[in-house]
Amino acid sequence: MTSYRLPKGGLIDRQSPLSFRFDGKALSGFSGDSLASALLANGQRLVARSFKYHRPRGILTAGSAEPNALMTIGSGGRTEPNTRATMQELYQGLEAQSQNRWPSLDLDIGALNSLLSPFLGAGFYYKTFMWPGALWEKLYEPFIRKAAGLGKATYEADPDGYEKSWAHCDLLVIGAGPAGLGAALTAGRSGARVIVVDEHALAGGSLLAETASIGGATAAEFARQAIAELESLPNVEVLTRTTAFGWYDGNVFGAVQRVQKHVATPKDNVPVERLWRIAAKRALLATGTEERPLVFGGNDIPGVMMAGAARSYLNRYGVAFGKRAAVFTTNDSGYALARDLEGAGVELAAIVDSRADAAIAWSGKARLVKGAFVSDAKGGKSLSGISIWKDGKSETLDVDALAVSGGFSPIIHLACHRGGRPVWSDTHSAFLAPTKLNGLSLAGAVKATSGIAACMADGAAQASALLGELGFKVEPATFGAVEGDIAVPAAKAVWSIPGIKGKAFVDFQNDVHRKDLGLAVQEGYGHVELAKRYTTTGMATDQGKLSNVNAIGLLAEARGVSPADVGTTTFRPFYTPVSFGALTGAYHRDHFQPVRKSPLHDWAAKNGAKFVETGLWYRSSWFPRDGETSWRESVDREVRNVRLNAGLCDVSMLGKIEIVGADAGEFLNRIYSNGFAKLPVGKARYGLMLREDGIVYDDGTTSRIEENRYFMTTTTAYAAGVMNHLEFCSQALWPDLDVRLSSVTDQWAQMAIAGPKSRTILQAIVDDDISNEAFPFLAARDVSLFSGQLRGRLFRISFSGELAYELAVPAGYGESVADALMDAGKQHGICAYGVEALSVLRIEKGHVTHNELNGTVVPADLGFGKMVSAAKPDFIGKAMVDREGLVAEDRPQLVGVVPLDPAQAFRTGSHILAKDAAATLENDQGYVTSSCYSPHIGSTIGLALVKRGSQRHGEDVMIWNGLRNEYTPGRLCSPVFFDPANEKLHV
Amino acid sequence: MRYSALSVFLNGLRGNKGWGAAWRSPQPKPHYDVVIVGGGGHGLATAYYLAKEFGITNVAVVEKGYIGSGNVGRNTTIIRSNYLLQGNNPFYELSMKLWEGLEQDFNFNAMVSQRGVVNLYHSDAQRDAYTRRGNAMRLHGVDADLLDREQVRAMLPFLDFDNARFPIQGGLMQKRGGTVRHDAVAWGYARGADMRGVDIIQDCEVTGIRRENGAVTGVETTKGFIGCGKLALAAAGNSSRVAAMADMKLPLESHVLQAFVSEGLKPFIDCVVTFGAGHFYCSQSDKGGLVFGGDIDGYNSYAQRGNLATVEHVAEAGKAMIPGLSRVRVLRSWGGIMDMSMDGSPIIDRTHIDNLYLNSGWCYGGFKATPASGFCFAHLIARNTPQETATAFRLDRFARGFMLDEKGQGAQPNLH
Amino acid sequence: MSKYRLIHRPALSDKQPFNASGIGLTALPEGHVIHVLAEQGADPSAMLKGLAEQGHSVRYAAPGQWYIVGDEPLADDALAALLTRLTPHAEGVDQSHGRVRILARGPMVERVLAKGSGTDLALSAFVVGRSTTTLIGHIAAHITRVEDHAFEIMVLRGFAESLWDDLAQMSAEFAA
Amino acid sequence: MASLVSCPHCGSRPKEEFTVKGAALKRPAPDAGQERWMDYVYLRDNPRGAYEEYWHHTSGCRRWLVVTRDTATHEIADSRDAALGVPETRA
Repeated sequence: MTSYRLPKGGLIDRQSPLSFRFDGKALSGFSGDSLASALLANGQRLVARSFKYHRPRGILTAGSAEPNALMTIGSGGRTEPNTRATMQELYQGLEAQSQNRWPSLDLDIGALNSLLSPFLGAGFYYKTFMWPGALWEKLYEPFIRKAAGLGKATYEADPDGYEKSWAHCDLLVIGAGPAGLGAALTAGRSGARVIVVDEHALAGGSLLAETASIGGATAAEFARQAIAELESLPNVEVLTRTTAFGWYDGNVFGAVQRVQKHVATPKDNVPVERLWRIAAKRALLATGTEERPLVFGGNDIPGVMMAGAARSYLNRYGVAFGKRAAVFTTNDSGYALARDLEGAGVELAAIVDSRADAAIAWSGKARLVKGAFVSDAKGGKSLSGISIWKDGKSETLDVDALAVSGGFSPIIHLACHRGGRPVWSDTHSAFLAPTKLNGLSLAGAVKATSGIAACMADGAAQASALLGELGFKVEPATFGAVEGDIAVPAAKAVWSIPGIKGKAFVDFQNDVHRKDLGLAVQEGYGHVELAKRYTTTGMATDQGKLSNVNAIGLLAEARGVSPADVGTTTFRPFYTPVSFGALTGAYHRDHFQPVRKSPLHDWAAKNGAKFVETGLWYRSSWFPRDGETSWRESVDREVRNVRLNAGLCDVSMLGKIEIVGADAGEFLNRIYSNGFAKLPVGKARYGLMLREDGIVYDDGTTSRIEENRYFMTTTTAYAAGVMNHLEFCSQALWPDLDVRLSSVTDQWAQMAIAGPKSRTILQAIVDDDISNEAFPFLAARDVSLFSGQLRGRLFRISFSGELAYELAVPAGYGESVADALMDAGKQHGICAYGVEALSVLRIEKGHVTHNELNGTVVPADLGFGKMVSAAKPDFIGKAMVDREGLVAEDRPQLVGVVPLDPAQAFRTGSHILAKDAAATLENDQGYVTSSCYSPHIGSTIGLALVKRGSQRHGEDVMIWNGLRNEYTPGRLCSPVFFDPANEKLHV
Repeated sequence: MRYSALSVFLNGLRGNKGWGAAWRSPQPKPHYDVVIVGGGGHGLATAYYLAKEFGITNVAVVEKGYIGSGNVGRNTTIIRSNYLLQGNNPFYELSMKLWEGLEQDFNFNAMVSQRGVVNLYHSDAQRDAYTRRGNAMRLHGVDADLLDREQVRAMLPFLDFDNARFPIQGGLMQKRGGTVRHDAVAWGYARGADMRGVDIIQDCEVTGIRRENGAVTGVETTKGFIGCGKLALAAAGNSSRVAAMADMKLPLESHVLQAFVSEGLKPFIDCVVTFGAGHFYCSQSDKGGLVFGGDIDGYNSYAQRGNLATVEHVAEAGKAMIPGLSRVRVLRSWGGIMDMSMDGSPIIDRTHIDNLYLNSGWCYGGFKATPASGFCFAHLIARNTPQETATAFRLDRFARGFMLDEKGQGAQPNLH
Repeated sequence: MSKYRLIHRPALSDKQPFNASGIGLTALPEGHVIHVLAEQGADPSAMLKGLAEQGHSVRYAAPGQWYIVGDEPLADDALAALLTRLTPHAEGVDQSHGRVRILARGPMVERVLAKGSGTDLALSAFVVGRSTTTLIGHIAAHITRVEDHAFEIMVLRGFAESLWDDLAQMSAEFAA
Repeated sequence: MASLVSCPHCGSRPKEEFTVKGAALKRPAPDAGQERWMDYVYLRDNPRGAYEEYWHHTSGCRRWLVVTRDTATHEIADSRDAALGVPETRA
């Protein structure tokens, strides 16, 4: 393999050779190379296979629009499919693999598809593979899926870190080419907060591929100095390797910085990628242009390259894209390449200019053919020659490299992300950005300005104007004279090229060719959006950066209209694809969501708790003891022990809200459906909160601690929602009420102490008298603990149906207090119990939770009809709770359910059927909302919502779990299985 | 021309010059028996079934853009019938059955792929809710399987079973669920309707609804007045705006739902999986892109685009579910405008205005409902009585208190 | 149970201070945090100013709301006295155990916090003494700029460890 | 602008600090009648254009706001504390 590296030139460090592998082959390049430039330097022209026909493909561009040269980089958890070789910086030891070929890139069986191409035209699959229907999933689809796709992703977890960051600035400059640098220097010198992003490793944009000079320095040197100045300014941040991928509402830009994608071994305390959200007061789009390919036969053969890319490889990387080249251009830019190629000593056979009247002077050696077209390129895996068509005659020319320029499409992507539509310009043969962009301006080539000096000046002027809007006074920066630049005046686009024989590709990656677009129009899919969807043009990983405008031009010709009438498909984020890793940042694996820890977490842990995720909390689920072999065994023991002796359960996760203010009582009266106006100080009351539609929202107890101070508890699940709701009611609905709210969930460690011996145990640490007389059921007061060492809040409330209390103590002392209670309770047989036992105890007592309060029940469904106050003039939910459907006869109502055979268990989620009814939807009577094994009853018991349930106690039913084929004959009963007379509560 | 392997072969031999237009581009006639507003999946399906099943062919579908430019062309292509409530479940199962025979029925390969849908659960409460739902499905003869952790692991070993913040406990699977090539659904219905005489009129925006003596007599459009016997609105996303032309206010809000596709990959994930501990669901298109989505952005919107916070939220959930996604790149995001109804269920009903029929409120479940929605709406238009599986989708259910609230979120449409 | 020795267990007792050239993280002593809630329309500014002059740190929380914070725990009587001083303009709610404070200090502190918060924390936009509540990653926290390069971060106790871990992660690159 | 919401108390903040509730409507009097309540709870103007809606600065000052936002462009024209009230809804 011959080297294409030129003996000198380029911005590479020839003192730093790097070795790398492509498909296992050892190759070498230099520091400063992209993977693409290194491959080209090594003469590796065939780098990929296309999607559908598996055609040999080479490197087409030198940037992020690359449709062909996609490779898989890395291995293991760092495997990265579909990486653009043009954007990947070379590093020592880089491993790249080609994709979508079998058995090898060179010999790819899939290329046989090319032979079938007459039958594989656009949308062919919509017309066949339909018979027999069952074969789609079994035969056709697996085959198609296997053949489709590009690289292979890994299932392994990524070992590297990611993070996100916000940034704020007065001016964001996107793109550090001539216009961007002009703007950044102007803005930087003003003292404004400036951020400059550029997607390449080296800022400078097109200047890096230039041979022109600016103020006597090479363009690249000018860029280097400009960046050095910007980096020295404290008010400027330059982010290279950073792609602004989206423009969002509020002038927020999404950008991704490839922090360590260019190193062999990333440092583990630094992310490999960082996602930026940049809130910019003003932004300037200086993204330049994308050069358009030309649609001629064989335009995809390796060796055909965009002219600007060829120039970039030549001048920036010191690599010749061929040994004997030709240039095919529709505009003056091809001449800059031609001049540079000859200057670098690369043989240039011809310049083919589509314009018969091209005015540019050419003084080089190469032959200039005006008014001509390259109609076909020839060769298989590498270009061998071209056909030049002129005035109906064809000649062939042997070349191994062809540079093409079909004009320029401004990179207006971001400017269109917020709904603006591009505007076709006949003058520029291009779509320009929408106007009236709020907060975003454009500068330089992206708005069809041509020439280095003009772009720099435009950038400077735009920056000055934008900062002027923000009150900064700054003159546009000025720059030294530019010499040797070839400005490119607008030229007429060429869509259809005459004389084509081979396949002429529009979308390279998706193998959409000229005729596919014609077929789309013929079949009625001529609308640009339909053509895209039908042919897949523009849907590849480059999102049509190279193909879309050509597709539109060809559609326009086929339909006989202007590209303006065809319009574009919608530009949407992302400008270039963004990894899940970057979008995820550090919030992955067990850091996906934060952990919320109870103040009694460590207490539970040292008592052997098994934990369960409950929202963001970890709750203690049960506390296994030595010798217990199943969770059920532990839970049964805990339940029995609570009913026999006492138990302590962490209930700190309940939402707790302190409500103060002169109108707090009135407020509560409007929040709850039941009355709260007469709640005395020192008492707790169970309350039911409805939504405005009359459905039960949440429940809990609220205690009156002082005259105008209440302490509300909510369920764990709805704690945050209830707080938001209360704030809504107090701020938006009734701002006239004096109500002030403070969430005290985290202030208190709260423990339930339940069981017949709970009072005795508590009295050991509580200084106040808590006898039944002094502290009756529903008493709620601040108490003194440990001989005055601590204040706590004690509530005599019971979820279990036993004599029970909830004690709240300042969180930092929670563990110590729980230890003291366990210690004091030891002689009385206290045990720690978890939410599983808590759940059994409450089901036995028929208490509801969000299993029952599932967002579809009204109070009456739960037997709480009396808790809907008729007397109160207003409360949330009052107006809607009486609607026909909410008071209907056959509404599901809360019942208990037991198996007829105590040895038979059933599960939550089972449905209730009438005794001998078939399992059909029509016969569905309801469903089990909660179930458990009840040590008290000696069988599984359940709560259920059953049609007319309250009238059906005693009815035999079938408890049906079709998912497990379980049929459990059962009986409906009262939902209260334990102490229906509530005697235990009052002892 | 009938599509078949043979026709593909024969046309291929002739350079594909013989294919005709899939549908005509007619100018509107002055009057139709039925005018359907909205050339999306539901509108086109309605036209197709009106013509095919109910013999009503003097029908126009008017579409303000190109056909399929609404949500049928911007969703995550999932079909399933795993619904809980009696008012919903038979309807979605009807839809599933129609999907199962659709391609042969309308002679267009929409790539209906019953590759299975798995909803993961991560807690006992979720398992219990899926048990209830799976049983409700089974009661109606819908396939449902409750998988435990090991069964899910055997199927989808690449999910995070080792380091997850919310460990996967199992999943509810509907094997008959899957995906469909979404655009092809619009095209197949359009072609099928057109073949039966329906006029599909693109680039024709409705600007007003004309009424005489209270009854609808036609629509003003950018292509002039079009008279009709019955006017059928199937403009989900914009239902409120169209209904406002008849002075109706609906129990709907329009919200944006984003969806995403990754770069093309070799087969990575075979079924549809939904995460139970965050907003993420994912499948892989036949072309190789991972198609995924999450929750709506949460605010009323008519802009077909969303914001980055939601994108990140979805990606976080995605990587939490499948750690291997980390280095997979997301190619494109887009947004669809959803008719979010006040209880999360749709409306297929007559209105209090004579000759005006309403199909709306699909939230983000409209794609899977396309065939049944079209069928039931056609039934309603043709017979003036609701099809038996769609009797609960009444407009007055809110006033009367018969909400169809699968999630129990109440009148808070951004939570459905 | 007079002899029982109550032990106070700080939420971040397991976390070692994070010290690096660019940023340091320190768990502040769990002293006192009083949530002050003013009556609507009342202007307690004079009272708050008085408290500040007596050495209390007063942090703005929200319209009509402040936090009074300090490193020393308040005994019951001192707390009662303080709460009384707030009246009649305002009520106080003791959050001394419900909120945990972390001090983040160092030249990179803005950069670290920007990894979590969308609030513009540039010194010019967020001056010393200013407070706000903002999301840091997925966790809401109340932040106060206490010096040019130092922020006090106050968070719900239950999230304190998680937030600490997040902050340590965000700081990691400045540790080298 | 729904990537940043400007809070009258805290300034410009990312959307994720907020919870959006939807249309800012005046709550009817308790005896306003079923139709009025139906309108309040279920029916929405749902306009394309300017819209008044409730946002809660949940991870900030925890105030409820009335935000005037355009549903087509997402531009926010105004935001104010909800305690200042909302206009009477159209019947």
